[in-house]
Amino acid sequence: MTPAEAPRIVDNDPRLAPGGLDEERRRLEHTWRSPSGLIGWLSEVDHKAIGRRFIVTAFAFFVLAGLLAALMRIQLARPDNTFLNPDLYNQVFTMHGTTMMFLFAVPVVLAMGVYFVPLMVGARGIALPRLLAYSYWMFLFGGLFLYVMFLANVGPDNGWFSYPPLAGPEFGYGKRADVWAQLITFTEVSSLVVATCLICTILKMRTPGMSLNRMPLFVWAMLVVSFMVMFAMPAVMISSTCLILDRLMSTHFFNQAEGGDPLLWQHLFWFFGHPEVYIIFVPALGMMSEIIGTCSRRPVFGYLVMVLSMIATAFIGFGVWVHHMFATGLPQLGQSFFTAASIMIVVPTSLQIFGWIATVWTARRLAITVPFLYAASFFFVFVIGGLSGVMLASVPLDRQVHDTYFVVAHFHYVLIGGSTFPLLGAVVYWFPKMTGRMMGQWLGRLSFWLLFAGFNLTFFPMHLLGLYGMPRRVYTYPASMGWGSMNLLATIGAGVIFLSLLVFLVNVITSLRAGAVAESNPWGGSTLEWATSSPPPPYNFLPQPTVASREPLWHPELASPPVVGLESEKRQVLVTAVLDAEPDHRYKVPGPSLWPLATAMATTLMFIWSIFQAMGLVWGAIPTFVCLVGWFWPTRGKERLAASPPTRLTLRESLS
Amino acid sequence: MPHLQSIIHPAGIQAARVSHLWWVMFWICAVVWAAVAVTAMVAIARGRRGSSTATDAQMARSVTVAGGLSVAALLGLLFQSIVTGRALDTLRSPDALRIQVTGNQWWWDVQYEHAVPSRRVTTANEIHIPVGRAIRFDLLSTDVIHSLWIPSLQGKIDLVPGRLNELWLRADEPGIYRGQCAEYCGLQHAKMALVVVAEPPDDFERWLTANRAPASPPTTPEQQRGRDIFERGPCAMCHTIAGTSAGGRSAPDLTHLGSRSTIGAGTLPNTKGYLAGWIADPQHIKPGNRMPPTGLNGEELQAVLAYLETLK
Amino acid sequence: MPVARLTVALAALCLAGAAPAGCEREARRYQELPASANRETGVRVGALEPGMPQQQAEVRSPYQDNAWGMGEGKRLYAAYNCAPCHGVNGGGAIGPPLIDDKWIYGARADQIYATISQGRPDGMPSFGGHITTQQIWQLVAYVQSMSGQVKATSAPSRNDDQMAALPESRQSKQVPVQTGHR
Amino acid sequence: MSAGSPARALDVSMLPIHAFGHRSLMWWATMCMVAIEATAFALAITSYLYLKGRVPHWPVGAPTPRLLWGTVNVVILVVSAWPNLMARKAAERFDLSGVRLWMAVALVFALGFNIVRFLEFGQLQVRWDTNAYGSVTWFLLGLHTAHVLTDFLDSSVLTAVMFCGIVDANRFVDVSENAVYWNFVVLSWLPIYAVIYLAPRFV
Repeated sequence: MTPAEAPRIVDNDPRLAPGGLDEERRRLEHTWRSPSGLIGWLSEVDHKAIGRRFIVTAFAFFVLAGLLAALMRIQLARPDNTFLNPDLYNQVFTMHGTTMMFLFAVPVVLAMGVYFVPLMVGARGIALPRLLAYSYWMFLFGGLFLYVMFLANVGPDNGWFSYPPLAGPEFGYGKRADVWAQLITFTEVSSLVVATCLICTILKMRTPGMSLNRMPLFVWAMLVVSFMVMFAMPAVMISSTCLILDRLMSTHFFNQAEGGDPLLWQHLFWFFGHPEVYIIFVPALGMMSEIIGTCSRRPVFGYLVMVLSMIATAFIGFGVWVHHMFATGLPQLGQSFFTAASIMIVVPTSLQIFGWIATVWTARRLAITVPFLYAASFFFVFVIGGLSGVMLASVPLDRQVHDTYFVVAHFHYVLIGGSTFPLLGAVVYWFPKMTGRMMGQWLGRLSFWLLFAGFNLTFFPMHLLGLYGMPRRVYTYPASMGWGSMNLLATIGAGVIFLSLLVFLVNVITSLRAGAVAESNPWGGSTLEWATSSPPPPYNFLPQPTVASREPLWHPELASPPVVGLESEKRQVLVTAVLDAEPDHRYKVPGPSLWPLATAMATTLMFIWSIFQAMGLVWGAIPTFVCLVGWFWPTRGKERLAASPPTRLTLRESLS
Repeated sequence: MPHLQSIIHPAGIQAARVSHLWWVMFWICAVVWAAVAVTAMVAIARGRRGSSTATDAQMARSVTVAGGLSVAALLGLLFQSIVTGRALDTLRSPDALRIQVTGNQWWWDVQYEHAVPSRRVTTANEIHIPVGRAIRFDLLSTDVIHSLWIPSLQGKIDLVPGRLNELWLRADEPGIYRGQCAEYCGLQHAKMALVVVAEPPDDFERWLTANRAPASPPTTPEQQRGRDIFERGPCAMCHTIAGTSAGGRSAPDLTHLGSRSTIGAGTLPNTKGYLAGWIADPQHIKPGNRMPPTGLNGEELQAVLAYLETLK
Repeated sequence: MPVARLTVALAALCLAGAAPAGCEREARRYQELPASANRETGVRVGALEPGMPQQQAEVRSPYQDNAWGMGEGKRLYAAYNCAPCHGVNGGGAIGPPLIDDKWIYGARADQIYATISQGRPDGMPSFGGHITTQQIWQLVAYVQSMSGQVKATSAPSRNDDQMAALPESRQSKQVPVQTGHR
Repeated sequence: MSAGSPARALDVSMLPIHAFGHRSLMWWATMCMVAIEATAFALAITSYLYLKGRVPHWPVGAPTPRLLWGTVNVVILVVSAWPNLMARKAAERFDLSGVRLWMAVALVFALGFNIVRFLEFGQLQVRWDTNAYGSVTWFLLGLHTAHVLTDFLDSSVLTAVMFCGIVDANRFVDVSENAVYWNFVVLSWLPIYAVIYLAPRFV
């Protein structure tokens, strides 16, 4: 940019005088407000509203999957139980896994990013807001599609991993496997889009002063995760497409008799499936850092180590997929490499844990708040899962416990202990920012301790069940095996979990109604989301802050001048440079529109149609294309250029 | 809990090695967990008082030490694992007994290899092995992926269509061990079990010769009638009984059914009562399995039972 | 909250559409014998008067549009050695093909049932006493799917073995003609 | 924070309201798209080689695909990089008529490519449902076709917009990003061409 265009520091800028700010606020309110009414609700593009919807919807699916789990626990509570028939049980456990992975865990962590990343980087909004809206609708329609099909007895019944040949054309009768494969397409589109929005926001819209090494750790986590999504999801995109083609168009990717290979599926699926676990896990690491830092009232110990270990986890996470296939009889040589990788991936995580403990150790009067309880439980619960993970990395031991309840215990300790606990902590932590009210302390502690107890009661016995030989995915077991008592214990624990989540829900509702009103920074946090009101205005900040340190709110002495000069008549955001966040140019992000919804509907039509008739893909593509054109077509009212080619100068004038 | 299928109550060399590995890993991990938990508690207690005077430099040092320790522990585990893996491979030997196990939805077809095809022994859902001799299982599948798992003797290996996998094990204590399919294989994955009988070598040889013989002909008229029903009725469409005209291949071989301890792939004990219930309405006991309700009347059923009982 | 109302409405709408189709196609009816199976269709067709059934109501196989039933039928087709005579994919061998439009003894469900259960001259054995009514009906539905007589969305797809012909789900619908001879 | 001295401000009102290349949001969004698609292509190619590695000789049960049309398409694509480059240059000059001209030319190339592509499928000499070789070959070619087809469609929409003259600076940015994406489509074709047509012959 030419010197004439460079940003400049202005003293006594009238735009920051009280009067100027009120004037600005009025205009921003008008420019950024969401249209009212149902139409307005459907055309919403504000990242906070979409993020909230994502979170609420994801938790709704969480509840559904939880209820399915309850059904399974009832069925397994005693031997030879006939509460669920095998056909239904198989659908139920498949739905449970699929929902938890694709409709809860991944969407909800990405959604936390969607809501908070723009706030934490001090941006007016998110990049590509309409695309974000589209991704929400795709997620919602995908989820509805799955559950409608389930209620219509077309629920997937091949497990969340859908191994051919069982899920293939010959043995996967009916449309159940197609439904599963197409749900994957829905969620994949959705999360790839969110990843793109987050990457663009994080790299190009950080407020001036927030160089990469000043980014909050949660933002780092979301950046890492977005990249993981980008490189992991295509694998399942490819494999689920091949599966559908095998089933509908009689291709032979997984048909060994015609040169295909069932194991090709397993390689592709786990090349996605294992990173998937870290996609769920890494954001939780970011949340842990935010909560622990704030509660310890000091910066998290070892910022650089934290960042590097998240990146390392992401990288190694792509090199361990074969440890899901140790029992398939692959050559030994390869296996030991994957054992080593799977064991070494523990190192970065353990460094982070030690870093957090160090942070707590040297805290300035640690505040044992509810969010901290959730974060602290990570040390006790997740670590168990991590260690049993190390055991599973060993080929000989894995070949004994693979596909037993030992593994079920392991990954619930990892995913619930490593992701859901921090997530719930983050929900309590950011609840005041999202709603303007604090969550109830007493109920909060109650639900935490109930969850903690219930969780261990449910899943710890499963280690033993595994060691005593109980396989996964069995709808019942004979009394002679003696697994009854442990299973009963687990079922009771599940009841306690159910109770705790009920308390959590009650707490949310009562707090929304009558919770203590939260000021802008109730926990004394250090990052920018606490610099704006609770809940934030549609335009996030007035004026947009800039930063001169990693913990701007803890260093008032390092004041840095706020941003002025963004046009408040347009939804204008400040685009900055990737590394040092130097102001680069101003960019108008699009406002509310119905096109994302329309396009999502058209895409949904195409996806669903295509699993019943191959031509559905072609016919369904037409409305999709039409919607995209409508979406892309520029709105009138902009200055039309004369047919004669304008010179650069005149154009520039006509534009600014 | 009973040890029918327990990983930590091994009855063979392979399982014993793995069980040993388990205990090593368990204790190391237990210590690590306790260390982390205690440190975390102390940290929380100190953090609450905000009393810690430790500088970040000191903290950095302890974090580095902790990191170093965990790397050391991990390397130890890796080493243990590789050593065990090596040891497991040493069982392979040319004079092993070869048994071919074929997975079907939802039962196991078992064949004892022999150079002379007619001297092969075919049975189902029950494997007899001699104690103290290396066994090599050749694993195949006719439909989907299954996994053969006999926890007391050895870890699992999948039965993958179009591939030939091997499983090597050795039983060191005579006894009856239970195995089960460990890879989700559809509707009745839960009821796809098998029984492994480890017996002294000469007992085993006796069993093998007994099972080479075709079915003994019926003696009483009722048994006679039972065989006729079996051959002419629905049974023979799927089941084989060597020495009769029943040659169906899509269900377990029943030539020596009487000598087996379970029916329905380890679902029920093989007693006359259960067998009657099974033949009358298999779909009630194991919903969705491939044996249809036969619709025999009481008298026919009794005859068939009487005949099946003779198949020792 | 428009959200909830909208979602519920949407779900209800989809469900109304999906449920009937889905349930019919996907039901696994292994436990009970379908009621209609019990009516023994007394079709007697001798060699002299081929394809002349008594006048009676049209009978559909209870597995007509049931994916599971037809899948089982396809499995039984192999298990009960139909392939050696009629061809692996019904292309025909020493027995008549089943994927074409020609039907010697009639293409109606009850006629196919009779053919399977009673057998036909020139080599078609009688399966009547040997396999259950339920399985015969499953075979009937499968045989109909071979010439595209059933909904493509519930017909079986290709097998995991050598690709001999188009799978049933991609067979074009043949208009049956009753020839009475090969 | 503004806490320190309330009246001090960072005035950005002079900043331009658009930027080209890696400075623009759109460029990064496009790059994310490229990364995703590239990963998909890479995995599809890996699957091809995986299946190839499992059989003694390749292609299985079919003659090797004929070279002609595929090679023609290599030429078309590589040459088509030129009009796209020109369109991009014109866009960065805000030269509307130049953009119109070169995008139209680029469109002709894209159209030609798509037509030849359909001849290509005929020349594979194998059906997708013949065996795994046929399946994976059709899959690779289909995957790439999906990209050229969609890119052809959205380029034509963009061209239409430019001709309707509903244009502001960001439309010019779109034009330049569109050219960037086309380059990706060109580049991705070369390895896929190599795998489909050369691997069965020489590897």
